Amino acid sequence: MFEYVWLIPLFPLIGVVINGLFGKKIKNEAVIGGIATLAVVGSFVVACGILFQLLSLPGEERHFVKTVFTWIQCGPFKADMAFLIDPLSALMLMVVTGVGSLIHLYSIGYMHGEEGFYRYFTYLNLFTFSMLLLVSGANMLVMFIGWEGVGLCSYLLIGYYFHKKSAGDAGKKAFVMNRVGDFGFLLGLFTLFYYMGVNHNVWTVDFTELAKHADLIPVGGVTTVVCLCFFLGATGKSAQIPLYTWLPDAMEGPTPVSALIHAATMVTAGVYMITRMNYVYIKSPTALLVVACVGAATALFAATIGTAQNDIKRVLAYSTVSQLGYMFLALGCGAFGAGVFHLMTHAFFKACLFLGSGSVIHAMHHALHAEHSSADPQDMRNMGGLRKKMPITFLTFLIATIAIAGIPGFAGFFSKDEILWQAYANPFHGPVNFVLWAVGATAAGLTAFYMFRLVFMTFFGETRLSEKAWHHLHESPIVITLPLMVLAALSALGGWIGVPKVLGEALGGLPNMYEHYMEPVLAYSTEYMHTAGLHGLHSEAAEWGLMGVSVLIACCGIAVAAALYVVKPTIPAAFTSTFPALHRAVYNKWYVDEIYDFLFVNPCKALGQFLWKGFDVVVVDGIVNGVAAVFRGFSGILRHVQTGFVHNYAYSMVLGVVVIVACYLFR
Amino acid sequence: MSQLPLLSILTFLPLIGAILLLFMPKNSHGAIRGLALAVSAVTFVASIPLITGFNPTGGFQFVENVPWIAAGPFQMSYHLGMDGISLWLIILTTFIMPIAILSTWTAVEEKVKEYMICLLLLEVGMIGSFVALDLFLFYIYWEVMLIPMYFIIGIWGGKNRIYAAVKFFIYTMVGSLLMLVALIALYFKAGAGDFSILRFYELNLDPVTQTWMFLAFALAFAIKVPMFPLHTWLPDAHTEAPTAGSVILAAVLLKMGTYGYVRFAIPLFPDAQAKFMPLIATLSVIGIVYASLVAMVQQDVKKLVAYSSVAHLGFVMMGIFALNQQGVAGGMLQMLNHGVSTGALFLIVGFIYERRHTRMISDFGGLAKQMPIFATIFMIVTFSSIGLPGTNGFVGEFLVLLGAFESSMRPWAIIATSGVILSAVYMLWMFQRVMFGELSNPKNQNLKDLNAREIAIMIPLVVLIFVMGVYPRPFLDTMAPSIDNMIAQAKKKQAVAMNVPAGMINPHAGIPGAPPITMPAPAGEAAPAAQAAPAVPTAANPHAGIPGAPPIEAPAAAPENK
Amino acid sequence: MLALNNYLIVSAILFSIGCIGVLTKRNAIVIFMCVELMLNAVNLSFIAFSRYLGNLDGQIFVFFVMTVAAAEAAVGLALMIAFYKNRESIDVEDINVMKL
Amino acid sequence: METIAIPAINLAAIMPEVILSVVAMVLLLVNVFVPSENKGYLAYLSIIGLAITAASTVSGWGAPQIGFGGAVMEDNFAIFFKVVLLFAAGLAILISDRYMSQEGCNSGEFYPLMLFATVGMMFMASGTDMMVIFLGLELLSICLYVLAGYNRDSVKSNEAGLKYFLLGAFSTGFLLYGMCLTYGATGSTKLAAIANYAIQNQAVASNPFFVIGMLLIAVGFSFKVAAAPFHMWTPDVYQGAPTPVTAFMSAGPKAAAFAAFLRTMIFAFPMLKGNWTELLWVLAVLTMTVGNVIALSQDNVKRMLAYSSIAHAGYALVGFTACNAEGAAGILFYMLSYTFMNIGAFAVVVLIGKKGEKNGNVQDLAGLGFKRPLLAVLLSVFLFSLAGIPPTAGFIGKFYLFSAAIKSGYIGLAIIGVLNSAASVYYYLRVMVYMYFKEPQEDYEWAGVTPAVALCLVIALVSTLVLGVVPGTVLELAQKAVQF
Repeated sequence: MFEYVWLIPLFPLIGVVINGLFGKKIKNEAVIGGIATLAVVGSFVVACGILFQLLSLPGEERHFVKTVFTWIQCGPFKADMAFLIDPLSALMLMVVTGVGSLIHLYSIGYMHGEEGFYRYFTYLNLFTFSMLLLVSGANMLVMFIGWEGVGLCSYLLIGYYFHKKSAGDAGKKAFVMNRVGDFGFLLGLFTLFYYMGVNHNVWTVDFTELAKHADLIPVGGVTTVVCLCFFLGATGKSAQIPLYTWLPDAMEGPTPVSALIHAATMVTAGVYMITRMNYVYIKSPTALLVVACVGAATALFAATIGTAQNDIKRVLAYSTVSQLGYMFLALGCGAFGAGVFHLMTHAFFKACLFLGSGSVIHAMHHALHAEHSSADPQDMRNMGGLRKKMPITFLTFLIATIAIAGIPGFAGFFSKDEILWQAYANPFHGPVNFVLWAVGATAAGLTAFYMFRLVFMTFFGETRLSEKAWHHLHESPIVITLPLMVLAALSALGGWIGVPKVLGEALGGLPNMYEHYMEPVLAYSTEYMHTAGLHGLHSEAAEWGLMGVSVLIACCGIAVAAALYVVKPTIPAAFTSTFPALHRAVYNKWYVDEIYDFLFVNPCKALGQFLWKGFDVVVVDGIVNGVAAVFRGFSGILRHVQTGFVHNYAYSMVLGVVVIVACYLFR
Repeated sequence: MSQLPLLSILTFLPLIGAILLLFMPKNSHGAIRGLALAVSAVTFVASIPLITGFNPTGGFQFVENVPWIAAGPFQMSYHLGMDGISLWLIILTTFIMPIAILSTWTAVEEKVKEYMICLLLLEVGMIGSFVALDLFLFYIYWEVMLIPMYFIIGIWGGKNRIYAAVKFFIYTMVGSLLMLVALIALYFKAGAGDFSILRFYELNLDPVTQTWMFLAFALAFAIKVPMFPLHTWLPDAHTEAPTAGSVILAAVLLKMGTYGYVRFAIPLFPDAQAKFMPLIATLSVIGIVYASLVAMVQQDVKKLVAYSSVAHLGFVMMGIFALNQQGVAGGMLQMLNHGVSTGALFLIVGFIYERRHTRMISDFGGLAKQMPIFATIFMIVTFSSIGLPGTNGFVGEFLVLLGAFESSMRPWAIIATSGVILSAVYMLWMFQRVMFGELSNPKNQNLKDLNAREIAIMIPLVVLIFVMGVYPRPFLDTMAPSIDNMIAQAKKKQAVAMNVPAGMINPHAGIPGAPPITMPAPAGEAAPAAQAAPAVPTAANPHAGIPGAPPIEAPAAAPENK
Repeated sequence: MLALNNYLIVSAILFSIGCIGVLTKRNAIVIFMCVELMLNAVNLSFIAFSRYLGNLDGQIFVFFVMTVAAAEAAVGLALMIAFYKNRESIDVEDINVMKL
Repeated sequence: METIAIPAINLAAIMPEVILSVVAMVLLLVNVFVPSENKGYLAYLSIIGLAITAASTVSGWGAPQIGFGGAVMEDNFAIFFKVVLLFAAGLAILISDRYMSQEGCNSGEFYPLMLFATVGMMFMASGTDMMVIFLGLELLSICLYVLAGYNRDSVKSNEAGLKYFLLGAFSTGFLLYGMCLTYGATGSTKLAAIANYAIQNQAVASNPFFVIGMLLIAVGFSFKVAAAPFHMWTPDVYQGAPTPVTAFMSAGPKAAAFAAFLRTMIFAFPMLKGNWTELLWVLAVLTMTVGNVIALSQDNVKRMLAYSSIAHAGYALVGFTACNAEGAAGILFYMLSYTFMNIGAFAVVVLIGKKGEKNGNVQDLAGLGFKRPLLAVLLSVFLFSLAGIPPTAGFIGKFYLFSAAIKSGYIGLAIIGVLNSAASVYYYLRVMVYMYFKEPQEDYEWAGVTPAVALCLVIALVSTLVLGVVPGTVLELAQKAVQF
């Protein structure tokens, strides 16, 4: 099966080619959507095959590189078009193709009747293709194709409704922000490549090669630089501070796209990349600290914004940013496995949430459309009580919400708890650990709060819709609800593959299958930590205690949400009017966009204007034209010497003679 | 080696075409266009054997060497040849010509005959410049190119065409005349013989001479490239030129400058290259950032693309001056990429200009709705220009930056890398304003999508964009030996220059001027060894290391190790 | 017997007078006369040198110069007449249609 | 009683001059019998005469003839120059008939005058005695005074003749004074004898007579070649003289003056080489710069070409300054190519001119490129050649001249030269801007072309291009010509 790994990205690419070139002619939505979905499903099937084969091998053999052809070779630099199979990429392939297939399926229903249906599916397939390339690439360059490819596709899909200026802007913003990250990625790549090459004659960008020579990677120093550069790349792709602002704006795209971006593809790239390079990161405590702090800060920061948003998708968007913060917190604590675990569970419940919100929006859109209302179908203030009309959506949504809130038994609990524990117990950051844990726990509480706020505002209470609209509100069709159900099931159960040791033992020896599965990927890091004497805290009591605390915090969040939005819905308004400035700041996302505009965008434009009108035209071109003008002016003056009078001519001759003779006589 | 004088045939086929055109009736436009297209197409086909018959050894091939002028001290030869460096540039030229001719099939309605003659003559000059191995011959072709381009801009150009044409001509002329002086001086330094570049490669010039000659050559080439701050003729020329003119200007003419550096300025004056590297690197980086910023605020699409050219060529220059495999190969590849992508961009601008007779960004908006095919192609080209992996732009840019990073240009390379952000900003912003948004301007309501001819023009370019992006090996592999030769040669001379004083101080150290001590490839050697001998490059093994670049130190390693 | 220098000095003075005349006089004929004066000053030098050197070349040269001067005079006067016919003046200040 | 030895007369040394003089005199006679509307025949007769002369000249290649006790020397140098001069005269005569009949001054004396002027020039080229050179120069000058003022009805022509006459005579004074002083210092008028004397008596190098004599001779020739600051007559005379005469003057007399200048400096004053190269350096820079800079603001094509011709004298002086074989050969080649390209340009000016020298401004050329494409192409080629753009004769010429300067180490001079060359492009291009980039202001009347002018244009064009593409043979000849 391994030999056919190249089929995984190939299927969606075929989908792209077919739909891209002939989609317009095909016209039939079922065919277009079918081709696109089948392509991803095909990849999923291959991915499953690969996973099973992988599982059938012993741990140390779970590594395979398939080289298709040499892509770039120049001097010592060589990049193959090659695919890497190991537990990490297999897992990612599963997530991407699995969740991706569901989203494709869902899209057939959701995008029904949209203009440019074929275009949408082309992009969607392209997106999947890029992401698959990203997670299966055997070297940084192939990864970078996917890395930039997802950026491109986000641009295309966010800007899908291109006639809307805001959509175009958001797409551009996403791409540019990503490019800032890519800048970091490239610099990191160059530094690592050059350092390893010139000092150790290891000229490679290949992950396998690099891992083989991981011992040569120094501790700290240049490694920190490399890590931070790559991390800049990760912040761009995974929407971390300071490059997170594109993600909420990305809600301009169709909802399934948001699901795809937020759940299955794109934003997870940064987490994947750092995990892939765990043997580099483990060598730089400084970089780990930065990653952890940025992650924690993002988790908290985005969560605060999430509490004040009214747009259903925006809440989810900030929730994504926040959850990604968790993942980075885990990575920064050296718990790469935990980060990826949360990535996976997050993919399940976040996809479910987004698709669920899509289902809501879809229904709301139709309802509002029926009464010709121009009200925003995404604004939760227009919803309420939807559980009665949309039971499946509600139920699945609720399960996913419980999962994200971290209620024990559901997927989110296992992953989040692991992260919080690692934040507390990791051997890297010393006293900072407690701060990291505290921030994480607070964010967890906030998460529970705003997610349940969302659920309560949307599905509970009385509807705020008009009679007529309410009448037109319907549950979504099966193509939409089926993926919801699948994802809800995964959200509920997916966490059980990674039961923490303490819990597992308490429950009668449940194994932590996930940890075992990931071992080969993290082998070097584990080994390194062991030899370097980096041991985390081991205390079952503490682990139980923290687990309890985090569950408690989550429950508090839910309780507060219930109190504020179900029991006494007047309190939020009162709160808002009591602290208007705070609310406005939170509502306006702490004015980060404005600050960026002020700091970067506007100065750049002004500088561009100045350089063009002020410098290029006036100075540079001025000098060029000035030289010409001086010559012409000089010419205009000099021609007046030619007076036309014989006397003057004779004078000039005599003068010439006198000067010449004088020069020779008197020197 | 008796074979067809392929390079001569290539060079003069267009000339024959131009002469044939002279005898065509003035008003049979269709026939004139057809003939011109046929001639350029035949030229392209005739250039294919260059690829198939190419032997990637690094030496010159398809060589023709016939004594031409022999008078007094001078011997000029009709000396043609081609290696991996020029191969693809020749192909690019012959490839882009039919496209350029097709592109103005309908746009140029007046003086068609003269127009086509100019285009074909231009091709003569361009191919000639790339194949000439005799510096004198090169100079002649170099200058000859100016004339048709001058007329193309001046006769078929836009409003401000006269200014642009004259500026183009005189600006280029100033530089090339100074180069002529240096060229003659070089010839006299070389002693009796011909003007063959191969002979000049063997010279060992003293650093002062090199400095001056390099400056003269570099100025001529820098104007052509164009490098900041000598770039202002380019936006004017591009904006005013008709589409085909812009396409050729961008795709081929600008490459003359960078090609000049690779073929002449650097291998001839390697010490000066080392000396001026910081200056060139600085100018390139300024060019990249500056042109990007200026491009960002342009209101005219064509001007924007023109400024983007300046930025792209800045990358090329960085790569070339990095003087290592990745850099130079990246630079060369980037030259081709720029030819394809920017050529395509100019074609695209031409398409909308033909339809709307305006190029102001503000006049457009929402075209994607009206012209979906156009939008798709435009987008692909835009992303190629931005350098998205998978398209051609990426490979070149990446290698350039990698190469620059490995050379002593590292600090500059870091700033240059920021160019990837800026290029995304200005290209996407332009694309968004032109293609996205509401189709608000009523004049745009009835725009027609691309017709078959226009699609036919774009398809080869789009295909190339992907082919070069996904499988650049054929290009890189054919170039590599020649580039290795060039670098080895330059580095050898640099090393000699460095060794001579040492030899004079300690006569026992070795014979002064002897080739540098060759070092076996330090495969798997420990770091200190590699650092201690900072890569004396050898002709035998240019892969050995990236010379001249101090390795990155890891100062913080010790404290953190504890 | 006067020394060679005396002749030469006279010649130089004559030449200078002619030269200054050309620069200052306005009438074309007078200017031409001044030129003639210059030529004759040279002739004087030639003769003096010739005599001093005991070499006939200088004297032969003088014959030629005189001939040439005569021819020049003929042509010059003709040109002046032609000019006069058009402009009714031979003042050099009036010879200024073409300038700059 | 002293005996006077009659110097050895070697008629072979002056055979071409003899032939041409005879032809000229015959023409004068024939002229009487040719009705005034058919004076054009005289032109063809002149051409035949020139052709015979040329044949006679060329036949002497490689076999130097010395005549009149070393007063004339028919060596390769002279032969090369004579060919240039004969071409200049021939091409100018070819365009004369058309012009003269248009301007209504087609009296037959024109052609003999041209031929006599040519004889004078040929003597300048082969003269090795200051006396011969002086006589040749004066023969040329007197003929030119008349030719410049040939159009009696035109004020401009009168003025050109008179100005040229006054200033020419004035400059003759300096030249003559210079010759006189040189004679006084060395005791001879023969160039070789002067040099010999100087070599044997090194002290003469510090003799002010000798140095000033050399300088004044240089001044006299500088006037003839129109080197700044002795150039000021040029624009006015070139503009006013009948166009064919201008064409002739810009090519022939300049070449002849360079021939004599070169010969005098190299043969007679090798001792003072340092002095005169220094002087020429300054003159070259001044001449190029003044010519080019003022030309930038000229509207009248003839006047523009006059300034351009000053600049070209400057380029030739660059080669002269270099004072090596390449420089001298460069001048020879340059004069030849300049003859073709410049007379070619003037031929086009003649064709587009209207009676009374109308239509002579660049503005009048607007739209010519598409009204009269062939004519415009021709003019463009000549102007590109003048601008020194390959593949034309002008480029090779400049290349050679500047190479010579560089070889002798005058790199600064070469750089000034090329920068001037670049500036000059502006005004040449300006003509093309009008021809091609501007719309015609009015319908262009076209008087047609005569076979003679066509022949002139063809010769000029072919030569300009051939000398540009395959200059080897001619360059070789030029190199041989300067091996004294």
